[in-house]
Amino acid sequence: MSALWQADNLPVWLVVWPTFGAIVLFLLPARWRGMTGVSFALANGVLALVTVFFVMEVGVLRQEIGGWAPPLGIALALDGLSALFILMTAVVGGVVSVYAKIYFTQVVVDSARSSLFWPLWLFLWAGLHGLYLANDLFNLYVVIEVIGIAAVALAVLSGKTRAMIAGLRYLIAAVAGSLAYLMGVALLYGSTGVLDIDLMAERLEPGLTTRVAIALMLGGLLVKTAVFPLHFWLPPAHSSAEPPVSAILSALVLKGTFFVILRLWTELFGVSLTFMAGQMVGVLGACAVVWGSFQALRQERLKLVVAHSSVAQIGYLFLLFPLITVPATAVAGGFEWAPLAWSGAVYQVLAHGFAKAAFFLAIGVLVMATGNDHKASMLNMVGRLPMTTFAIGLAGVSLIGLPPSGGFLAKWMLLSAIISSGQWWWVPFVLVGSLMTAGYVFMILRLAFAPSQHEAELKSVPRGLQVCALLLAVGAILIAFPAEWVIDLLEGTSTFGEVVRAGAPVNSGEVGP
Amino acid sequence: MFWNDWITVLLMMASGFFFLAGTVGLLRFPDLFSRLHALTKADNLGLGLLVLGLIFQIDSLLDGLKLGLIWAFALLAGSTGCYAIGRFFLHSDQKVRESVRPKEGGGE
Amino acid sequence: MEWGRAKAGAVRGRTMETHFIYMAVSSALFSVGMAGVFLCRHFFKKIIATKIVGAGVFLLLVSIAERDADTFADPVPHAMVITGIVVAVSAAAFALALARRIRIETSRASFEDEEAAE
Amino acid sequence: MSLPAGLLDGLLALLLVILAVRALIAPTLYQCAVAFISFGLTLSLAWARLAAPDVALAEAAIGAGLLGVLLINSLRDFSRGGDDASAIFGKDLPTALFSRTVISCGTLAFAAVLGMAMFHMPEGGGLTALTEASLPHSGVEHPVTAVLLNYRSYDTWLEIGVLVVAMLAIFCAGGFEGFRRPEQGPDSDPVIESLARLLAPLMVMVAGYLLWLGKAYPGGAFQAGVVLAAAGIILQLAGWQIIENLSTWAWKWGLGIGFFFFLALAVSFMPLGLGFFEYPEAWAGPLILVVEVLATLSIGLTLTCFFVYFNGMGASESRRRTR
Repeated sequence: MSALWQADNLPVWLVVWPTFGAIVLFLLPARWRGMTGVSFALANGVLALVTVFFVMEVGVLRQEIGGWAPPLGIALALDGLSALFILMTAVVGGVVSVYAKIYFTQVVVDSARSSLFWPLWLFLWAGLHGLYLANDLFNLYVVIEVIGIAAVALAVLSGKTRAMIAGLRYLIAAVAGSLAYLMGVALLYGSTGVLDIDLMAERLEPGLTTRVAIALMLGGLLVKTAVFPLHFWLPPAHSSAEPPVSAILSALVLKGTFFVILRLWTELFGVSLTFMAGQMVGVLGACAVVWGSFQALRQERLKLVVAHSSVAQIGYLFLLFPLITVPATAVAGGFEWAPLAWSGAVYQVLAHGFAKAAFFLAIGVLVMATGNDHKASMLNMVGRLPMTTFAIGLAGVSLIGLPPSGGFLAKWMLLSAIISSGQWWWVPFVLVGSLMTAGYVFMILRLAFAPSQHEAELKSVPRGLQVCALLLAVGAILIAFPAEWVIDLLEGTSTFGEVVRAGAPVNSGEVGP
Repeated sequence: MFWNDWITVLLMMASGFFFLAGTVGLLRFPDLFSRLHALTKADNLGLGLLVLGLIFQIDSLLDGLKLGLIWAFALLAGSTGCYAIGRFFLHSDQKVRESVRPKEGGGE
Repeated sequence: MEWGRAKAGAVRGRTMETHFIYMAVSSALFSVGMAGVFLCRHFFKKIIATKIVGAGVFLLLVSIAERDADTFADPVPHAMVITGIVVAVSAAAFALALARRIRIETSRASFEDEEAAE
Repeated sequence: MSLPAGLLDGLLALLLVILAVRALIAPTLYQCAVAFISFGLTLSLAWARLAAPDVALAEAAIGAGLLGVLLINSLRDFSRGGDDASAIFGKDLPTALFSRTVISCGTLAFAAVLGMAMFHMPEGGGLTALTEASLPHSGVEHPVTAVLLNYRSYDTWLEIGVLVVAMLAIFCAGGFEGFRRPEQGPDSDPVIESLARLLAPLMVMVAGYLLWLGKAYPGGAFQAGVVLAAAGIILQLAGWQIIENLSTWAWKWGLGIGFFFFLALAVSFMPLGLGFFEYPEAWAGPLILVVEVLATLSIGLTLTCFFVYFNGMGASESRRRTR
């Protein structure tokens, strides 16, 4: 039994509040939306803080919806990992909301179009909360679709033809990806007769069907996370959207599907994974790191540099999977690198989220001031837009992984985990990736410090926008400090620090003829 | 098999014939209007006979009424659709009219 | 050998049943649709292809429901499919709106057109 | 499985695959659209064969019907300047035959692996028994309705949300929120208008019937909503312009009410100690009916709005062009 405000209902409020906000914003006339939207976003932040403290105190929380226990009903699960993602969404989302409020009221004239941002953004936010809490495979499909449609709608908000084309490409890839995921879910449902992740993990047995299902689900989710070579839709979509939208897409939406992969990989797929499966996903990640950075180096437009850099930074996340997937024959115990690998990947999510959002917001300021986002427009920026240049610099430091920054901590933890796991072959990819990242970041910064003879007059940019970008960039550095606290929170995750024993039959007694 | 089953079978076969004829007409007739004619014929007569055949298989009057309604609605929708297509064709330009003409060799 | 094990467990004592036919169709539709999503050039066809992929998935779910029927077919997959159809149609309608807008503004009808024009 | 039934299933199966391929490789867009609509209708026959009348209704109405209307409606813009659908494989591929063979073999191989996976699927058992056992406590008698509006109402609620998101998304694609009053009156046609006058009230009645039926038989909010949308679209085609004449306030609430009320109901029993989306058992039946009525209205209105907005998108552009 649970009364309205009781703490058990926290997961419910996490879904209800942003959804309520979305529908209210939809009903409100355009001119009221900005202020109301920001208030809802800030309230979301408070809710996220409560969530984090709650999870720190109590631990994992499960709640059954509608009074029906799984497998018939749907359950929500809130653990340390979800709490951390909810917190990141709240902080990045809150700052982006403030930025969007200023950006859309002062800069964009077409209010009929831009006011659509608010209800869609809150729907997206609600979808993300639903995703972090979902413990049911079909429920995951529905929230993934909510997120997908809302994300594409936001991406085409600018109304530019380029954005429309990129958006359509994004949408078709997203729909195909989620349908592949659903096909896998259908196969698993047929094999186990349940949709709840925990129950399915108990019943799932290795076999051809399970393997194909996992391949389909992973494939679908990898498309949506834009992992090399399925990243084709990302650079055009992220680079052609409005700055606050680009920030949301790269900082939050990509991480949503990564969250799903991480959760399913450790909680569900274990039965049928092999060591090679982990290695293959790792290879995709490693290729993404190199290819994304290489492409970023070649771009002439800043937004494209940053978008391609997302492909690379997402690649790092996928180095986690080979590290936590060990052969079943490996000696029991002594996987001391697993917590490190986990924390490294999660830190990479946080660091990239903050740094990339800051980057996109700063470039938004730059575009506003100079009218374009060509590299050349960075010339002598340090004297003219010092705050924004500083933000780009800080975000760049975190992306490269220089100390002291969130990105440094992430890469350092990943590297240590790689070395102590003995899978030394990932080391060069991490290092080369960092070097190449340093390449494009310093190229931008060098231009910013370079003097220029004939510079065009800068348009004035609201100070609030610059502050928002700087806040996130500072955040990308500061998150390095409460590392112990973050890892404490993560320990409230049921699978934190565990490795998947690949190829080990779970119910060894029952499987077999 | 009872007598009503035989009647159903007969009516169904007749209905099948009209549907077949209508479809052949749709595919083989030279111009739009005669094709439309063939198509609506199948709707009217074929479906009518089908419904009539099924009426011999049901128990309650209500079901029979529903079957009759299905036929009536199909007639209504079919003839209106036919009318709309014909009207569109009459009002459309030369290019559209030519595109409806069957190709040489009778493929497609 | 996992393959052998699954075969022995799952197929033993089963005859050809209705749902097997539709499962085969489901895999065919899913594959044809996926090929279409990637290979078709025209927006219009890409959108139709996503719908065909969806049809493949839904057909599998409903076949499973029929397989697991007791007094009635398993209603959970049915509910999933109804939800899925609405979601898929919403996405397709949005995609179509985007494609149409692109067509109106630029007279492009495929992503390749874009590359050719730039 | 008897022989005639097997024959029917085999024929349907073959037809489905042929129509699917046809919808992707037909030389003109019009043929693609027609093949796709036929595919949707054939698919609903398959649902009926698989004992899924609810799905058949939904598919025929939304999958083939509504989407078919939208496809045909967009043809106006896509077929301007030639209806060439450009071949499935690019024209510039040097060895078309070779690539065709490779692609066909690849597709076949993929389908074979997937088919094997399905064939080897262990029997999970499904949730039929559990649903049946809980049915007396669900407030309705039809199992699919029980799943949609009670056991898994959270998903259904989110799905109604997807419709609202999709409407917003389509607004984004079109570039403005709301519906424009057309500058010139519609071209009315006596035959179509009288058909609409005759059918629309009947369809509203059918929608109500389906809604009521959903409690115990196949039917329910989605099917009813789609029938309602069909009525709306027919009226729109007859030149009634209902949506354009609604005030902003009215269509917004209309679109949002199903979702909003569902949410309100989901939380309203929480102060009494019940959970999210949990209703008192005695009230479950009537409450579900109210949710369904409002959801039907919202779904019907949203889908009609899809069509109206689509129609306006094309028309307003072509008007701009001719000017």
